[in-house]
Amino acid sequence: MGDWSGYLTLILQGAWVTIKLTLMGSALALVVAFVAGLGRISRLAALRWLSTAYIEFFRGTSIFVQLFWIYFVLPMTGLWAPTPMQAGVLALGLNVGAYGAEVVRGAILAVPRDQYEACIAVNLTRFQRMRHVILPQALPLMLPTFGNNAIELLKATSVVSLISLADMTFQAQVVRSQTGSTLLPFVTILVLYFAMSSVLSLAIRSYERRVTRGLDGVR
Amino acid sequence: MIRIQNLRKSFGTLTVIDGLDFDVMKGEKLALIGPSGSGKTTILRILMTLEDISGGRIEVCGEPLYHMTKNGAEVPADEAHLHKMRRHIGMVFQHFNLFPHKSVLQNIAMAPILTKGEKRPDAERRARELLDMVGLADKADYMPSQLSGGQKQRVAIARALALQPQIMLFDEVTSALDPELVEEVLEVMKRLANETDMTMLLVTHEMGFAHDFADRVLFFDKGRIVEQGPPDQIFTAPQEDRTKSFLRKIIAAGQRV
Amino acid sequence: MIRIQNLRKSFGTLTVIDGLDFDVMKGEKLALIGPSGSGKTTILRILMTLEDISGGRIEVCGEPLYHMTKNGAEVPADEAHLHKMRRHIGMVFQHFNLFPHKSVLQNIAMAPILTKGEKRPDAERRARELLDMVGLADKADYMPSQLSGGQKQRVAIARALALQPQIMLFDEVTSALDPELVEEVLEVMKRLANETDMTMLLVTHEMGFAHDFADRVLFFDKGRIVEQGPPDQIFTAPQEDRTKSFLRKIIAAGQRV
Amino acid sequence: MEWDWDFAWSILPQLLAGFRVTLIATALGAVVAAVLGLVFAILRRSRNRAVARTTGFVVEFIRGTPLLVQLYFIFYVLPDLGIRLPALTAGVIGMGLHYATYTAEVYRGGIEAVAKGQWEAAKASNLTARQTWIHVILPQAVPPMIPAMANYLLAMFKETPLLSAITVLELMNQARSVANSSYRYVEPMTMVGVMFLIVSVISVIGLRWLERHYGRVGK
Amino acid sequence: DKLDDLKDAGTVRIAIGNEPPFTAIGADGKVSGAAPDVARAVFAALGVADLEASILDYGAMIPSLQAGRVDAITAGLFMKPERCDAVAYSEPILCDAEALLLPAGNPKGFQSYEDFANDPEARLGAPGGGTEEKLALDAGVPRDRLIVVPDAQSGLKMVQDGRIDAYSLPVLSLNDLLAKSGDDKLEVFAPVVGAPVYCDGAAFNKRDTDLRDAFDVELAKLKESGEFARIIEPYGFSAQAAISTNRETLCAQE
Ligand SMILES: Nc1ncnc2c1ncn2[C@@H]1O[C@H](COP(=O)(O)OP(=O)(O)OP(=O)(O)O)[C@@H](O)[C@H]1O
Ligand SMILES: Nc1ncnc2c1ncn2[C@@H]1O[C@H](COP(=O)(O)OP(=O)(O)OP(=O)(O)O)[C@@H](O)[C@H]1O
Ligand SMILES: [Mg+2]
Ligand SMILES: [Mg+2]
Repeated sequence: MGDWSGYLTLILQGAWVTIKLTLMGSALALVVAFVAGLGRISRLAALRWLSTAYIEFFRGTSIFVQLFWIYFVLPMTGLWAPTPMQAGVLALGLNVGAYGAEVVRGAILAVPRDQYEACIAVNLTRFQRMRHVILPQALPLMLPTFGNNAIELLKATSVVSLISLADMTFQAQVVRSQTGSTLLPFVTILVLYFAMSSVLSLAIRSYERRVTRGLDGVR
Repeated sequence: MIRIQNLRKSFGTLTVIDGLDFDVMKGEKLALIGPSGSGKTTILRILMTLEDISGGRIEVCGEPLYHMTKNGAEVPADEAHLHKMRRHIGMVFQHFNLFPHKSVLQNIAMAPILTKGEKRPDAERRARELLDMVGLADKADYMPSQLSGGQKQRVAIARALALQPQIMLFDEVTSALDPELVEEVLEVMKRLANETDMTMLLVTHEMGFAHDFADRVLFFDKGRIVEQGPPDQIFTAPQEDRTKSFLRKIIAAGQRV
Repeated sequence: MIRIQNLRKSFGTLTVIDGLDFDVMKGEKLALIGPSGSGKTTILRILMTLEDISGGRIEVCGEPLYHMTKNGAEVPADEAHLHKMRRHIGMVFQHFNLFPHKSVLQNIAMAPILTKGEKRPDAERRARELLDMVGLADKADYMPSQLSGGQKQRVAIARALALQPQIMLFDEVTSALDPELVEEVLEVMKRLANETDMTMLLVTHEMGFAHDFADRVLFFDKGRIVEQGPPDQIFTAPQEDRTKSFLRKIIAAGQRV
Repeated sequence: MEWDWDFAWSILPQLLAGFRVTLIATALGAVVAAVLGLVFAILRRSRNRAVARTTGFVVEFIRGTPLLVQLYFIFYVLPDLGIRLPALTAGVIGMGLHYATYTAEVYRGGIEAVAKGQWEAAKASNLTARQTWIHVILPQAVPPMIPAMANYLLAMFKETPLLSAITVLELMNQARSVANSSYRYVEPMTMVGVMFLIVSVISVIGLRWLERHYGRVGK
Repeated sequence: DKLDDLKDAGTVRIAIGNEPPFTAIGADGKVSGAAPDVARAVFAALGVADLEASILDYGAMIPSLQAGRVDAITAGLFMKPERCDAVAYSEPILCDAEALLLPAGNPKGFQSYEDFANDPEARLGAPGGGTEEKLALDAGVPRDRLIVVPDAQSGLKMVQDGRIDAYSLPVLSLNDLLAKSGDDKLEVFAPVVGAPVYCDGAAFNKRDTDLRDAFDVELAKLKESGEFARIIEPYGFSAQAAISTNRETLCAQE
């Protein structure tokens, strides 16, 4: 117990891992959400089908199963042996990305048809329509849900402790086994998690306010 | 300039246009009038390739619009062909359909930059000239949401002009406007009609304006042309009963003729 | 029956009722008229205890409504006191507010069963009598969504009557109805006014009906009584300028007086 | 590593035993979440500011921190305070509590969707607060909530593997136990994934039906 | 070959279990414990200066080694026939008997794993995938009364809280755990009757027998010099126990 500051350092190291996981996982989720979300509404049946399969699979199975699969089963197929960090980012990103894909799709479909027609009338190509007109308008619609998704992802990072990635939850376990105290490490990380998710939701809310201010009066 | 032959269009079981034929000369100003639901908007949308056609053939600038030749045979047009043909045509919508996330200047300059590879400074210079022409030189950096309806519609006209199409389509461009804003838009369009030799097709319920604007008026009903001719003839001496009763109703409703 | 003394009510900084006094006798039929926003609805809502008051005092059936005596001192009423006082009062709303998940019969019988402990068969028998009275005997087992607006409002009247209150409040009970359905509701209310000795307060914009219905008309403006008196006097010989101009406007707008 | 059908077949009974526990935990957790969520929703509407605020904070806190850590807390820390719950009970309470913060939002949405006039009509009919809730508000608020509730039920089902961290022998724990003693991860993990997927696909179909049948409330 | 790769990298990746005194992590995050200390000395002699440790479930260690995610396991993973089939063990390093952590005075008189099988109320905790789980299952303890405990501290806590009647680990692990907890209401019963004494070795991937052999050579020198005893005996292990047996014997012992 005497070395509490040392143990706190350990938990803070874990907090840093949690933050990295959250940031990298969110980045991956964002990319995947757009790719799969756009795939869902593609003209190519194969792309649509692929995206749907991905989305249904990752939303349909538990993130723990996905994590264990990526960490333990994937290497045995001889393809690739991800480090715990890679496996964590991959599982979190793909899982949350599947939820995000539906958000992307919904937001794009929510842009009024008029806008597509105006694009055709000024002769933009499909890509230009998406890039310059539709996505910029769809983005503000996605943000609130993306914010919730990011918080869900932050919370889900704790499961990577089960594959021994030294995130905050894992370090709390270590501290617990070193000190014999259960209460202190767990209360500490609960507070830290809450602080992180509060910061996240505040950040998203203020960003959301900024983005929607630009579109004042549009809807 | 435009040749429409035996055009047919149905939505599901509802046939909206049924064997339509007409030609438009280069530089001609055409007004399309007729009761609600007669298919006027549908014709413009078809010319803008916003709809598919159910049958018939359209030629624009000497080339088929919805067809292309491939290995000697005529086949339905693909996106690349449509994209090429759209260069000739511009459209102004009833509800303006400005891009709400772009400034007035960007609304106008974007398409020339993206579709014709114009340099940004050139495109923006021309956009400012067009804004000047529609009387909005001072609004270049406003967002669409900060404009009145009439101003929005004038921006939309400038946006369509920026691509320098040979054919312009106007679909009830004043009917979503408050009455006191109508005049400023009509003003711009009259000037446009007089100063350019663009081919123009105008759908409107403003009979007075159709009269001043058009070289030829087509009266539609149920997806067919009932009567056509110079405005003076159509408005003062219509031949067909349906035209007469339509015009009488319009006048009774207090619209200008 | 009702005594209102120096009543005040504000929403935030907006004072809606400012020092209002009036009494209502047992069995009296009162019509409250006045321009929009003058506080008519607010008065009824206060009597129904749907709002708090900001100051003043109300007595209903000889007891204070928003106050009660506790250890000799008068203190703000608690929920139990309000609950007790509400027995005296019923209200019919502009938008009916029927319970959409209950049948017409249940809408009427529910409150007597729950609040007065009536036996279900007794309550339902009475509910049928009331339905008969409002001319809807055959609709007992319908759901509210299957009724027209006028029928809904008549059910709402029956529901309020089922509790046999001594005071009934009616807030623009016909203004959400299509014109052709207004008469059937007014019919029921006229009968009610003539056949019972309930005390009734009616807010309405139907001047003709107010005239026929009321013993006394109160003309409100800005939360105060500007003028009051028998209907004949108010409608045909108003004294105050504001009353005159209000009535003139109503007549110009084509309402019945 | 090859897929071994015989092995897969031999571990199926053990996995199904775990699957049973998973279903039981989900069902019980759902009941807790449904009841507690309603309590949260009602307390948050309380006229007593302190009660409403405190409930709001508790709900935000629970929602902002990972379920896994909450489970550790309930299972390992509470006994220090004299509350010793069996593993399954602890898991059900943990999951129920966590998801109650979500269902509370659904209740809130459903309750707020009931027209204001209904409260007033209830008052004009002189119903007590209790009678108003039971006879007027809830019967109208609940049916439109059903799809959103079912959605969270499915989400909770997918989080049951977390219970393995507090020694509940559910599906994931059975699979890990098989994997630990046989050194084979491919078969158990894949089978767990498939079981989850089957349940999810069936549920999604059911969910679509519910949505058509009851409409939608909340997010 | 593998050793050259490790020398180039300058570090060797090992799997550990965070179970003192076999393996431990200090407040500063530094890896210690008897098994990593021996490994550190041997690899230093082989010319690999650094250890990079990942903490794993016992059950996850062998798959991780097979997946190439770690180069060696030095965690007190006892040799047993099926494990010897799955990995390449070095010569023995740490030996220990099995023990039970239970309430002081052993009120229910548990002495062997069979005792748990025979008492229909008894609940035994053990780490998932560890030797104790296997022994208990073999002794007939049914699955639902054999609680898979995620880590030693949880095991201790669960005995304290009365959730399980006993928690089984090697003797030294339990001694260490009990000493740290300072709980005088618990005691360690050792050795478990009928359970063999087990020894661990450093475990390598089957492909890396060269590395294993090189390790064995340096390990033998270490044992010879007495350095080996100086490393492990402070942790409570007996050097003599490891020196007096060998891999073949241990791998054949059920
Ligand atoms: N997308 C569509 N799907 C189905 N029916 C349509 C569609 N678009 C138009 N129609 C129908 O086609 C007919 C012609 O419509 P159109 O909009 O061309 O008429 P219009 O002459 O422009 O009338 P208005 O003067 O009211 O604008 C109408 O009956 C309309 O309901
Ligand atoms: N809940 C509220 N919050 C704030 N202001 C309110 C509220 N209810 C009523 N008001 C305001 O109080 C004033 C009086 O409203 P009230 O509804 O009593 O008028 P009214 O005489 O019934 O008008 P109308 O004839 O339009 O129904 C209005 O200015 C209204 O905007
Ligand atoms: Mg039209
Ligand atoms: Mg009112």
